[in-house]
Amino acid sequence: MSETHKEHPSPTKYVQIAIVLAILTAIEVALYYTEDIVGALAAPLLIVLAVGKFVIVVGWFMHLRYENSLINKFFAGGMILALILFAIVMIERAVGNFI
Amino acid sequence: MSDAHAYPHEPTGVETRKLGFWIFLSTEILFFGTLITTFLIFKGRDFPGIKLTDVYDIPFTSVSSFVLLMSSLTMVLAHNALETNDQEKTRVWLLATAMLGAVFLAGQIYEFTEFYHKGFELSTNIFSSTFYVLTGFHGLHVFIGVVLLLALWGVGQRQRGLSLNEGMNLEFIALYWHFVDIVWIVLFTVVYLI
Amino acid sequence: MTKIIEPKKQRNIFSRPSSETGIWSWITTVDHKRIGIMYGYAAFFFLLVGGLEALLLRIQLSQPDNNFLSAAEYNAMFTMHGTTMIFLAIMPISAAFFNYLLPLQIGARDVAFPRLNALSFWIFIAGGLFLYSTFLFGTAGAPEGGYLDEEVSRLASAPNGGWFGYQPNAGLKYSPGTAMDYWAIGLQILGIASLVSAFNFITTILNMRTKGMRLMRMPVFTWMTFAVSFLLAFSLPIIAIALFFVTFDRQFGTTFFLTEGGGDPVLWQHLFWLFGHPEVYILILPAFGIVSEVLPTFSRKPLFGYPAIVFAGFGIAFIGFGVWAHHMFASAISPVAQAGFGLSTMIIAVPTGVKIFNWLGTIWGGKLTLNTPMLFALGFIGMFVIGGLSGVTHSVVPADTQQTDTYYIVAHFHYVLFGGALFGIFSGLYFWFPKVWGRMYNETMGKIHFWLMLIGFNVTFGPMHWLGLQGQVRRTWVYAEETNLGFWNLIVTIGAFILAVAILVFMANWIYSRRKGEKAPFDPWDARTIEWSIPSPTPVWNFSKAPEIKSLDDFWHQKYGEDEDGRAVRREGTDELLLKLEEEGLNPDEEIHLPSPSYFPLILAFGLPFLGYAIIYKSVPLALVGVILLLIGGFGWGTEPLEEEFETSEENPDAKESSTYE
Amino acid sequence: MQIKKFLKTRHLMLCSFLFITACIENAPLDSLSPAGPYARTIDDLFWLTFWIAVVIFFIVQGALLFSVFYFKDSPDKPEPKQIHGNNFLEILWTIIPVIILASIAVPTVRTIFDLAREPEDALKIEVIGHQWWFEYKYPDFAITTANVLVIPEDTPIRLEMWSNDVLHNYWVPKLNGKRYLVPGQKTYLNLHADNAEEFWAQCGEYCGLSHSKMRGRVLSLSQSDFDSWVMNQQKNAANDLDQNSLAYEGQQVYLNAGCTQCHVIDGVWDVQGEQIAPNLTHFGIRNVFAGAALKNNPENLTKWLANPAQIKPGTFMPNLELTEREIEALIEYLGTLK
Ligand code: HEA
Ligand code: HEA
Ligand code: HEC
Ligand code: CUA
Ligand SMILES: [Cu+2]
Repeated sequence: MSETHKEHPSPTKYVQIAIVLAILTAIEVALYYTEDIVGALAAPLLIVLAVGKFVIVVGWFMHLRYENSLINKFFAGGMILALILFAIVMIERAVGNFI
Repeated sequence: MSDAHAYPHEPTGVETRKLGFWIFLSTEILFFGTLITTFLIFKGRDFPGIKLTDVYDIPFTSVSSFVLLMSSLTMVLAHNALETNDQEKTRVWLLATAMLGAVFLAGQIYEFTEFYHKGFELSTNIFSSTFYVLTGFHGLHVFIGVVLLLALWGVGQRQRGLSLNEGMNLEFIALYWHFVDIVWIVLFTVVYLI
Repeated sequence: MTKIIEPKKQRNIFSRPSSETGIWSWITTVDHKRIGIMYGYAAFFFLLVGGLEALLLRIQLSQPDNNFLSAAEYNAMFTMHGTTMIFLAIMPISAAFFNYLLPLQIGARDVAFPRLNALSFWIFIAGGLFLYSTFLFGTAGAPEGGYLDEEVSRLASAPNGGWFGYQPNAGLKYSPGTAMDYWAIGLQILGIASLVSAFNFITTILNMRTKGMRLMRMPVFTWMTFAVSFLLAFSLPIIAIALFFVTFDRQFGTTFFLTEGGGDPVLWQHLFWLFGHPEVYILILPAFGIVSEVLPTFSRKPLFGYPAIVFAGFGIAFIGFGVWAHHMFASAISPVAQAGFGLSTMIIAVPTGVKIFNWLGTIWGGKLTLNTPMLFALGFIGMFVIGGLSGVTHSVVPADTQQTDTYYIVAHFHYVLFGGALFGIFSGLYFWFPKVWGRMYNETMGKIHFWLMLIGFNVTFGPMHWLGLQGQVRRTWVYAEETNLGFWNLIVTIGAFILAVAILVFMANWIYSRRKGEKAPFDPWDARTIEWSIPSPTPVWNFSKAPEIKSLDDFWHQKYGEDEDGRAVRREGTDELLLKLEEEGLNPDEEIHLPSPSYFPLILAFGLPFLGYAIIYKSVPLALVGVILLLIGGFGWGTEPLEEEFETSEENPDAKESSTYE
Repeated sequence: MQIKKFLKTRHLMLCSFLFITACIENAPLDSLSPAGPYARTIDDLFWLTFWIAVVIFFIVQGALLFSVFYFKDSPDKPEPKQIHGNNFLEILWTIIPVIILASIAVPTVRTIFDLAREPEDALKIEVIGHQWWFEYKYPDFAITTANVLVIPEDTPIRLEMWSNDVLHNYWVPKLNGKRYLVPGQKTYLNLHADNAEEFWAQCGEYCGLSHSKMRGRVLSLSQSDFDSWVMNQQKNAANDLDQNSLAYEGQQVYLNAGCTQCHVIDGVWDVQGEQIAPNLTHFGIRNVFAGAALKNNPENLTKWLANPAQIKPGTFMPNLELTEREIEALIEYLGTLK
């Protein structure tokens, strides 16, 4: 079948991406230890970093960037659906039957 | 897909097996989503007894997270090598990936036993239960991944070598492996860091 | 008679199965049609079993304070009835239709992954047998510290927590013994089967369509298969994890859903219904698809508002994910959540209404042939609307707090499940009977079946509305004489037996017509979709030549044009066209490669129940057996080429001839 | 108001039709004969939806039957016009249902919040679900009782509910809808009875073997009757029985046969630890027992004491192998617990 996706990056590019990932991880761990200093910002920052790593791996290593939009739709669809449903469940369980 | 029979199709431009595999991965999101949701719901609650923060060892887990992250690199390099049909390199990177995965698993097993000895057991409290089921489910995925990688490596030893066009091939295992890695990216943050 | 090229003999751990007839050819088959047929028979068998359980329930309830069944038996019976009907009867019957028809409707030679298809069938069988083995090996009893007057009979040694297994009642403390473990693990296995088939159907629909079969030219049944597959793919993982938790709670002392250890019983309700509500649309959408094929055919008109029906189907599937908490209106949820879910539930009525009105638009002004499939399709509309409207009365939250857990709910869901899903399924069974068997069913018996069923159905489930509003609570083994519910309960029981007779008529018709029915022409209904453009029974290779699709309802447009009034006129040369199609269909002029049969799906599938037993009985040997079966299956599968390699005829001059199967 | 009246007459007609074919008497769990404001709002809402549904029902079934008879095939019928759809109609039958639903949605949402609000000056009562009976506590009066919930007429009641074991579901059809009793979490339900009357209650949620026999009664009394009931409940059970009476013998059986492990009789015996059985202090004035599965009379009590599990499979009350004489004495004693 016809593979219509664009050229994949080169090994050097991959190594560079990995280095970025490693740095992000280092920042995460650093954030954890400096939580007292960073304060309430730590949790959101950690989430942002995790999302960043997530996107990098999915986009480059899994080649989703280079993939047919159909696949993108499925994956994003699954993500969004899961996020919405589970957010509702979590909120509902957190407030109990009081609101 | 081999073009043994040229049965005409309405093309979507995506290879059939790859499509199926991505759909599988989309549903995996729901699997882990349910687990993470449960974990978060209970994380916010009061529960008696020992907590994860009493037993865990962030430097250790950071290192093993790093190992798993790097295995994604070796995986993608293996994939890249096969795209240029460099069998030798492919096998090396495959084996490296499997080894890194195994190191991660070993780390997790070590960590679990440590926790157990410190009294953080499966049924100690609701938090420990969710912790073990969540990370254990991920560990199972890693384990399956390692088995698949080794199997693939074994197949690669055969004369014909590996190919991107047939069989349960490297591309899918690579996708699977990266997926397992991104799940850990989320888990590491959600379970350990926050 | 035609030539089929033998696949190249592979060297493997097992020699590849090669028989083309007889039992082994069925067991190792990867042909979507045979798998569909097997799915159908197995599911129908479970329908009978579930119906038998319903009859026992009804006998017990035929009079107040009856003692026909013990409480333990009654509870096991309704749990198994609900579980069987939903997971072992309606879902797999729908899968039977998907399997058989999907490739035919999109002009494909098979599904995308034939062996995966066989796998999902065998996992379904393995799961069903596993669940039902509870009657042999399972145990159940009084809650910890409670007393029973008599021993628990075999009949009562089955899961007894209700089909949604609410926690903590279904936990180990309140449901001791192994029966509920059979339930949790059994559903887990069945879930895998459906999940696998969902991946398969989605990819099949996306990638195996024949030339010109654009998405908006696909038959509605195919569309509904597509929607159902998405529902399955995104809802089953949730229940799978929830069942994991249950198994852990019961086997390994965790407390996910048990308050004692800080768990949350309401979380189970959320997780179950997050799956459970999409599940009910999984049950109904195939029937929507079937009637969308039957109505236009017998009205001799195109489907009214095809795009509207398609989008409405996806609308239902999508909104269906956002209404789950309407099963929890009386549970511990907040008024805000009640209001939100009440509204989202009401919204579902809109796309469903669009479908109903479009079907009415289809028959309006048509030329209706009132034969059995058509009668069932029309009955479907009538009965489903009743169930749907009672559903809307549930969505009115305060009213639902009166109705919930009463027979009013039981009435609602039987109207949508039986009057909806099952009527649709019967319609489809008659409609495609000639295509599958090459013979016609008996029309008179079919009509008798329909009328008996319509009457029996309403006598059975109609009064349940009233019973529920009069206060009969569901899942009650006995009710008090003073509640004055005896009379209508007796009527309901009588209705259930009328239904049993109707089903016997159906079976008689089936068995008789299968053997002795008239030979069916390949297009007996003057139908619209391309599965009717090939011979009946369908040849193994489906299409001799990939058809090229030029429009929606392509086959019809090959046969008919329109005059200036917009009325259908048969094209000249249609008769010759049909003759040619039949001739071509039977004698493909090219060599056809079909995927070869395989043992491995079967082996892989039967590893799972062993793992299940291993968990229940904490037995390492059983676990080993399971793992070994999985490994053999998996490894064999992996080394057996995914896509068959064929030798060309030059290399294999004495290619064997084979014919279609019976 | 006009419309409401009209609806009510139709309701009556429908009911009478169905009653004639069934029984003339009313069903005690009937959810369609509200006896208090909460149940009445629900009832109004239900009939509103019901009649809308009936209209839609007739439209759809009418169109269906009409088509079947009118468009049925007959030999000389020409081929039909090939109509593929009509956008105007599509929009129409999307919009109209939306409007209809909106008209149901508004009162629905309003009623949800009305019903959830805690009424002012409500009498607070705690309801605790047990497998398979309901326990009631009146925190204001320090009363504990079971099976029969006694309330003053024409007074709003606020129930605070939870469960001791599995999920239960508290339902007094004539007073309000259902509400779950959940272990480890509280739920609330309002009741309000117009008149002094006895109502039936039933556990709605499947809760194990004897779910069907988990019933109850709600007794609404005039304010003065209620006050004297409260006074009586606050008293301990008499402990000065005539030593020669059968009742005294019964008390001795009670104290020695093992009943004291579980049951409390205020002034006679208290149970340490968790209370898992109904408080029997004023057993004699309750007209039903064992989760209202049985009427309180000697015959039924004999059956119960001889073998509780036969009446209620799975029950936590053991068969204490009592002799006939002991049972007789116990019944006599239980009868004195007024
Ligand atoms: C095939 C399965 C199926 C289908 C299709 C439906 C369809 C619907 N169901 Fe049902 N339902 C079940 C199967 C199904 N249900 C089952 C099995 C249960 C019980 C589970 C258990 O407890 O064991 C249940 C329970 C259930 C409940 C929970 C009740 C309770 O336990 O308290 C509710 C509550 O809102 C509900 C609502 C609805 C609604 C609003 C629809 C709607 O989709 C219906 C829409 C259809 C119409 C409305 C008719 C056609 C429309 C028109 C003609 C347009 C005009 C109409 C209007 C403007 C109103 N259902
Ligand atoms: C698609 C699903 C489906 C179908 C088709 C049915 C069909 C029937 N159901 Fe169903 N029912 C459910 C799904 C279904 N049910 C569910 C989900 C529940 C909830 C369970 C729970 O609460 O957990 C339920 C609960 C339920 C109850 C409530 C039990 C309770 O709450 O206490 C009752 C009571 O009357 C009932 C009755 C019936 C009857 C009489 C039929 C009849 O239509 C059956 C007709 C079929 C037959 C009569 C079979 C014919 C058999 C023969 C002819 C014998 C021949 C046999 C051999 C040759 C082997 N069902
Ligand atoms: C192990 C605990 C236990 C013991 C011992 C026990 N009971 Fe009970 N009893 C119960 C429970 C639990 C119930 C509630 C059962 C139900 O309704 O499902 C009950 C109910 C009753 C009731 C009905 C009360 C009501 O208002 O519904 C009576 C009367 C009764 N017991 C009398 C006795 C007598 C007399 C004895 C001793 C001979 C006794 N019980 C011993 C646990 C016990
Ligand atoms: Cu308590 Cu049912
Ligand atoms: Cu639902």
